[in-house]
Amino acid sequence: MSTMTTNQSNMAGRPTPPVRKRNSLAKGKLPKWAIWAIAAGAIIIGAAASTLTGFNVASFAIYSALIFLVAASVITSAVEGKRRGKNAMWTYLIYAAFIVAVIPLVSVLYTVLEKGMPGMNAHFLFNSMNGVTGAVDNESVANGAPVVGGAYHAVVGTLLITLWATLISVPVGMLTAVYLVEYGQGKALSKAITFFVDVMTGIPSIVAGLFAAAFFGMILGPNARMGIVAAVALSVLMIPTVVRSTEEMLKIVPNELREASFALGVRRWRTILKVVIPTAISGIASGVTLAIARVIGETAPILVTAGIASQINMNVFANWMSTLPTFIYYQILTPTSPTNIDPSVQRAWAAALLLIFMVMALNLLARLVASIFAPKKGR
Amino acid sequence: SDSPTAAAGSEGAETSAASGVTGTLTGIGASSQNSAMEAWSTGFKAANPDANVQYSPDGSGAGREAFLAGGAQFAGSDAYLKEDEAAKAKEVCGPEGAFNIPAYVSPIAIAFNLEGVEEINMDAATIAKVFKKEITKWNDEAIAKQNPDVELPDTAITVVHRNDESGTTENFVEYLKAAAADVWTYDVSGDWPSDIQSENAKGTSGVVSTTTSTDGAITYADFSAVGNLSTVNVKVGEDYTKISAEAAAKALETATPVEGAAENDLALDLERDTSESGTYPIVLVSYHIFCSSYKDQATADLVKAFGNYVISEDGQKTAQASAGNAPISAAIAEKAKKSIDGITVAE
Amino acid sequence: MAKRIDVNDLNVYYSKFLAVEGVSINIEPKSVTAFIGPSGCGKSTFLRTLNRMHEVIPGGRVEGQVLLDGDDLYGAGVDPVTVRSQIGMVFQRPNPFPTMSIKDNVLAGVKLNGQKISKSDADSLVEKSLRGANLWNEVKDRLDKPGSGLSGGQQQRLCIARTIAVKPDVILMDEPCSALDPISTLAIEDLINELKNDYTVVIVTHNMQQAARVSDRTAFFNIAGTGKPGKLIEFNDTAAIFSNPEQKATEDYVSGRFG
Amino acid sequence: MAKRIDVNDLNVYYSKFLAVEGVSINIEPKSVTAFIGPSGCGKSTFLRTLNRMHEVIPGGRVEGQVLLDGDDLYGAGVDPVTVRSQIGMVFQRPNPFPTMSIKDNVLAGVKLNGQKISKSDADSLVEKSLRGANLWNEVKDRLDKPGSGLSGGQQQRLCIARTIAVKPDVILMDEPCSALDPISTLAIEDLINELKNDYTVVIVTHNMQQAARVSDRTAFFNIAGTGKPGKLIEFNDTAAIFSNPEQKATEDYVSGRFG
Amino acid sequence: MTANALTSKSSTSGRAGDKIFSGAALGAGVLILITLFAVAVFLLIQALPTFFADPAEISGGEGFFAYIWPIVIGTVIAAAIALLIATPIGIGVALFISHFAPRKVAGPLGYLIDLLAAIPSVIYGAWGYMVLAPALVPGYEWLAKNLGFIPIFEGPASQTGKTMLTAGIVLAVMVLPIITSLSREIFLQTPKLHEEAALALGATRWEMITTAVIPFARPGIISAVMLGLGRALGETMAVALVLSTGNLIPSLIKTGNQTIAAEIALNFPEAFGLRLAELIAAGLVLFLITLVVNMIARGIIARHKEFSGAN
Ligand SMILES: Nc1ncnc2c1ncn2[C@@H]1O[C@H](COP(=O)(O)OP(=O)(O)OP(=O)(O)O)[C@@H](O)[C@H]1O
Ligand SMILES: Nc1ncnc2c1ncn2[C@@H]1O[C@H](COP(=O)(O)OP(=O)(O)OP(=O)(O)O)[C@@H](O)[C@H]1O
Ligand SMILES: [Mg+2]
Ligand SMILES: [Mg+2]
Ligand SMILES: O=P([O-])([O-])[O-]
Repeated sequence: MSTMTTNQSNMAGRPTPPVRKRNSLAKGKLPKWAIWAIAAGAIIIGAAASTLTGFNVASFAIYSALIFLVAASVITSAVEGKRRGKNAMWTYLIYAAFIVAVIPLVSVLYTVLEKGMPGMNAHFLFNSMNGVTGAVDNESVANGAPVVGGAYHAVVGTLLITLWATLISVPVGMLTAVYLVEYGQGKALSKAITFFVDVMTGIPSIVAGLFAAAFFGMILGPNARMGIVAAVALSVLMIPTVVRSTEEMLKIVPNELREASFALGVRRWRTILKVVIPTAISGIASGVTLAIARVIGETAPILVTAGIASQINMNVFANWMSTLPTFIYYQILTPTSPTNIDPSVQRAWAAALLLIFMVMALNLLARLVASIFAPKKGR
Repeated sequence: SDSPTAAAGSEGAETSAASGVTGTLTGIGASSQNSAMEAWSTGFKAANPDANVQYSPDGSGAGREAFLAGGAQFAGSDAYLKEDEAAKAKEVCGPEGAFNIPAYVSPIAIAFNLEGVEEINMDAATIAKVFKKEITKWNDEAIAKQNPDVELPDTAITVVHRNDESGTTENFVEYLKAAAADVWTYDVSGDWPSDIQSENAKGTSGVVSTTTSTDGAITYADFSAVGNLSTVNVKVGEDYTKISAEAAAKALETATPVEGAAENDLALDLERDTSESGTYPIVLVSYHIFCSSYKDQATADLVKAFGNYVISEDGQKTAQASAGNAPISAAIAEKAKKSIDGITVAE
Repeated sequence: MAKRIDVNDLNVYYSKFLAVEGVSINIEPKSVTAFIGPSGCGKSTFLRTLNRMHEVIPGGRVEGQVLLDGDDLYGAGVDPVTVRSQIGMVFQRPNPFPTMSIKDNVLAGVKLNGQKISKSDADSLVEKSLRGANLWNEVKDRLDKPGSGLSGGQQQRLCIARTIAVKPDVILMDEPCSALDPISTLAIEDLINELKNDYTVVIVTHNMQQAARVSDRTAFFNIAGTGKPGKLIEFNDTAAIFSNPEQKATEDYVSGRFG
Repeated sequence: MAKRIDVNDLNVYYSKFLAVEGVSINIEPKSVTAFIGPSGCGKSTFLRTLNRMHEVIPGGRVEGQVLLDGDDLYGAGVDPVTVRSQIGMVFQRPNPFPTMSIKDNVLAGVKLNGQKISKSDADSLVEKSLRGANLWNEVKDRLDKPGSGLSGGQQQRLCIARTIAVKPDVILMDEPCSALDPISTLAIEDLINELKNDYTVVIVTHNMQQAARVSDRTAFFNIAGTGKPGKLIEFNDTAAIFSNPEQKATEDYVSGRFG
Repeated sequence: MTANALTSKSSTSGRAGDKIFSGAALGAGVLILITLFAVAVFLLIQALPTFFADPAEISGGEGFFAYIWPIVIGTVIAAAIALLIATPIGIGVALFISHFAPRKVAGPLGYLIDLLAAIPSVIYGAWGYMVLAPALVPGYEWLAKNLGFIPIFEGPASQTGKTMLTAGIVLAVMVLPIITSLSREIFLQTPKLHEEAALALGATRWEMITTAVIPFARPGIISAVMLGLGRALGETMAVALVLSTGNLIPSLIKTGNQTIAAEIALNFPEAFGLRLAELIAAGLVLFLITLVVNMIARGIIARHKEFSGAN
């Protein structure tokens, strides 16, 4: 029974003991069907309990989920031991957390889709609100004609203002994060920046808007409402998110990589730009996307900085501008025709849907960027 | 495209407002004027293709604040300039200061949602008690007495008020204070009295939609915006007045100029406790505030042209068609035109 | 309580890539088995299948049987957690938990079991395990400091201490000494010698001397070329492998003539 | 173009902690110098001061002189980047750049510095460096795959290839073979033998045989106890260190009797 | 040796690159400090009249403190509800995506959750009062009936559902994606080495998460929660639309309570003079709240610094 190669099979070796019928490793393990049985039981009891208190879907779901959670954890605990019971409990809790998070998402998306789809058409997408008055709406309601006027001007405004805000915040935010992680370690200044960046996240958006308006008012006179002022206001809101998320991502880039690069005689700034940032880019990209998403839906700071317009304005350095959120806001709060609010409501929800589509596209773009530069994980 | 209405082929430049002015006029102010302002701006632009009027409905206070800081050439406001504001106006407008022109009158409806009930009569004291939550059921004795013909259900009354500071609230409580002083003991302000804890919502559209979705709810809101809600007939003198544009316009005629106002200033104090029947006393007068003099000729011309367009018959009709407000009377329009024509250029 | 491991015709895949093919091997209890072979031949891969750690790698899966005292590790209803708590593992790269103190690192596995452990028991377990890993004297004054502050060799010894603290039946070691100095290595080798009185030990090593010194039986793996699967070439008593290998490849490899 | 290194009375600190004390040593050009010693005695620390890599660690600083062909590495106005591009380094743990392909990893030193290089030059440099690191045959078909997909040993060889690609004057290696199989190790050792024709090579190793095989001169470091600084105990021709050491500690260590 | 060859050789251009880059990084950091300082000064100057005004002139007539403290409490309550809901769910979702969901669906799922961050607050507000609030009314009635003895569930429940609890839930939905996406990225970065170490010790998946993942990610999670908190504290429009405001009351299911941000948003348009100063002073207070909360969070992170996962 000495030598044995795979090719000779294991005949020469010690005869392998037959697999035991009762696998002791599998001892005290719930069979696969058990969990489905518990789920079925929970649903039945949940339905019964809910019926007792006057059946409704919410209480049925809540009762069933609770019963399932408790029963599954307790039974797993009893059969497989406490640790696995705990593991099961947390696993179900985490699944539950996900489901709970999806409910409002679906509800919001459904609401927006349901109310926004009717207004989504080429006319809405490619026309501004220039010249659309209450009378026009009244007329179209009276005639049962399609709603006139669209969000094109607001789309343009949203894109331009967000673009400028991103152009300001991303370099500033990323450079700051680079300073914090790569240069400022342990310095008082970096501690101060870290701290105040956190504080900055708490600036109410309206305050950011007022600040930007006051700041530009000082420079350009009191009538200074235009796209770029709004972009600055949004930057104040965006920067902390960019800094924080970039900082966190840079921090978890292993030092080994920096050292490897230094040891090749690569300068620090090149190391940062070509090794550190690319390694963290996926996280940074989603942080930036998050930051954009955070401000693209802002209303209050835009109102006081960019004003409101119903015609198309492509210039962020002159004249007022609308964005989708301000458009939505005013369509809802001051309908074009107070007596016939339906056209305005339809435009508002269609604009909301459009905004969501835009952010979705942005998100996809960020993911694309991330996947192009991200660490190649495939071993 | 920047002319979505082109296909609809509405409106031409056939209006009389053409005066060949150019430039951009900026106004900031009351959100309630937004709809009318869109109509005015569109109408004015149609007549003056080289002119542009932009209006930001930030709110009356914000509008006056911006106007006083020189951030807007005119303000739209649910209230005329207060004394200290008028004084401050001299800084931007020169020694003559600024003046108020009524541009927009809108009746404030007391609107409710009660199944099967279309119309209800109430006197001022009853209204005050309802909104003070002293009367809590729709079939309360006090209401029933005034509505012998209406079958009132035993539904709880849910008062819905504005949670943002608002000109509508201010005018409504001003009416309650004037017409039912012994019931309504709160100070008049744009904020709802904080002692009355009740349902509330933001903006006219907010209170209307909350009321629409709650059976037994009652609120106060711009008449143009109440939609399907029923309205309360308010007791004036011996009769109950049903809300209407005409009844509201009448309220303006009984109003008196504000004490100590300059000659060109048309700020009005409304007589809320009038007993003249056929008058609907709960109205909101929204003003345009202009400077008495502007720095350059072009601006002055633009302001004059626009100001005159707004008060012109054409302008008032356009606004009414779009925003559903009540027009100002011819007499007031006449006075207003005089004031506006008096705008000068600072030397 | 040592246990034997029997592997029957095992294939290991990373998704579609067959990394190790057709391995059958019997690992005796209370003995030390060494795996040797050139880099990339699948020693680590195969070792990980012995406690189902390959499942952690996306796409990692096996065909075949691995029996622990006759119980199939891959049988229906077998929880990998049970497997791993009986078959411990020390990795190629030291990986102490950076967020834990040295002491907590040693106790990490023990604490998982949720049993309350008295402070004095804990202290003595920590000391015993650290002594076992020949680290006690270096860290006894800073047990509450983070484990990541140690040098590479110290960190690896900490990981060994952590593994022996949970007292598994089988201990798998993937080049445990590759970051250690000779003294620590010697200490670990002594430790392995002690461990085999109670446990089954499997060790991957590049160091032929080490294989010769510590192991009772040695398995030689080889790979025909890049992209080809690794295979078990020869498995025999260590003495036989080193002095009298049956296969030419084995002889070339152990004599350093390989390539 | 090899250069000599002269170290005069060097102390190395981590903040306040004196990790290495009073080292004076002359490293000859075109030769291989090995550092040996127990774990934690400061070999890595000292090695890093030879190309100022210790400065990367917060608190890391030196007192004393390190002369590269008479030029003080720590002289006023000396840019550490210049130092490091002349004195390359291979680390204990393989650390290929995860975002780069195998090819780009090899070219990292060139490309990251923004130097333009023609495609054909690049290709030949990649091949030459990978052959030098004995990795060419294994990866030539997947040069565009990520470097992190290789096995541990392959990764380390990739790092060596990356370092020799920048053609430094001096190459520092911190246990470069500790994750390598004997064949790769042998290849690296051969490579070191070749490299010393042109370069100065310094290598830290735990493997005494390796030190004996590859180095011309050997330095033995030791540490009196935890918290004490590491010191250079003996520095001599390799043959002398292994056959006829002057110090008792050295003799104990190289004969494995150390404890 | 007089001329050190190493100094002459250094390429000055490369060095300049380093200087420029580090200078730019430093500059960016300082710019942020300056901006924040300017914002603070702006707030302070604008708010100043409030602190010198006759107390009777302040809204409520009893001075600024009496005016501000109920809405400070309201703000804290709203943010606390939001975080109490969003933190565990957010972390749960992040874990689900990083460690539980099959790889193929994890990406799209994360993407879906990120979408929540994109929806403008006006829409959340509208959704909140149109869809969520009415849907919660039966729940509130149940709470009032069965748990009404607890002050926070004291009845009678609001008929419209536009309550503090609803506002808190809307805020929770709004901060959820912030917490989730940041935590998820960090969870995904947990070194495989450490996860494997835990698993090899016989840890269950949950135990692996508690020994290797959570401790590693802890500072990141705290940052994520702080970011979420920032949004919850500063959110104006959604609260303004969803909440039926009122005086400070303990019950979360009745009409009442107010937050600073919503107070500003609701009253700003009509505010002028002293009222405007008052609202800006309220903004300043909000700023201070954020400052204090962040100081506490920093303190927690700093205490564990030695054991941080980095490096
Ligand atoms: N996660 C993975 N995904 C895909 N292939 C892998 C993975 N890990 C290893 N491989 C491949 O499987 C083969 C065996 O690798 P393994 O790490 O088991 O070798 P090894 O013998 O342990 O080498 P070393 O001595 O260098 O550690 C190699 O070709 C390697 O490239
Ligand atoms: N970053 C650091 N901060 C503080 N002390 C450190 C640091 N790195 C190492 N040390 C300490 O300095 C001493 C020398 O460590 P070093 O890593 O140089 O040893 P070594 O000889 O390379 O050991 P090994 O053979 O294990 O790699 C040790 O006591 C170690 O704890
Ligand atoms: Mg291996
Ligand atoms: Mg070392
Ligand atoms: O017009 P309002 O002031 O009531 O919004």
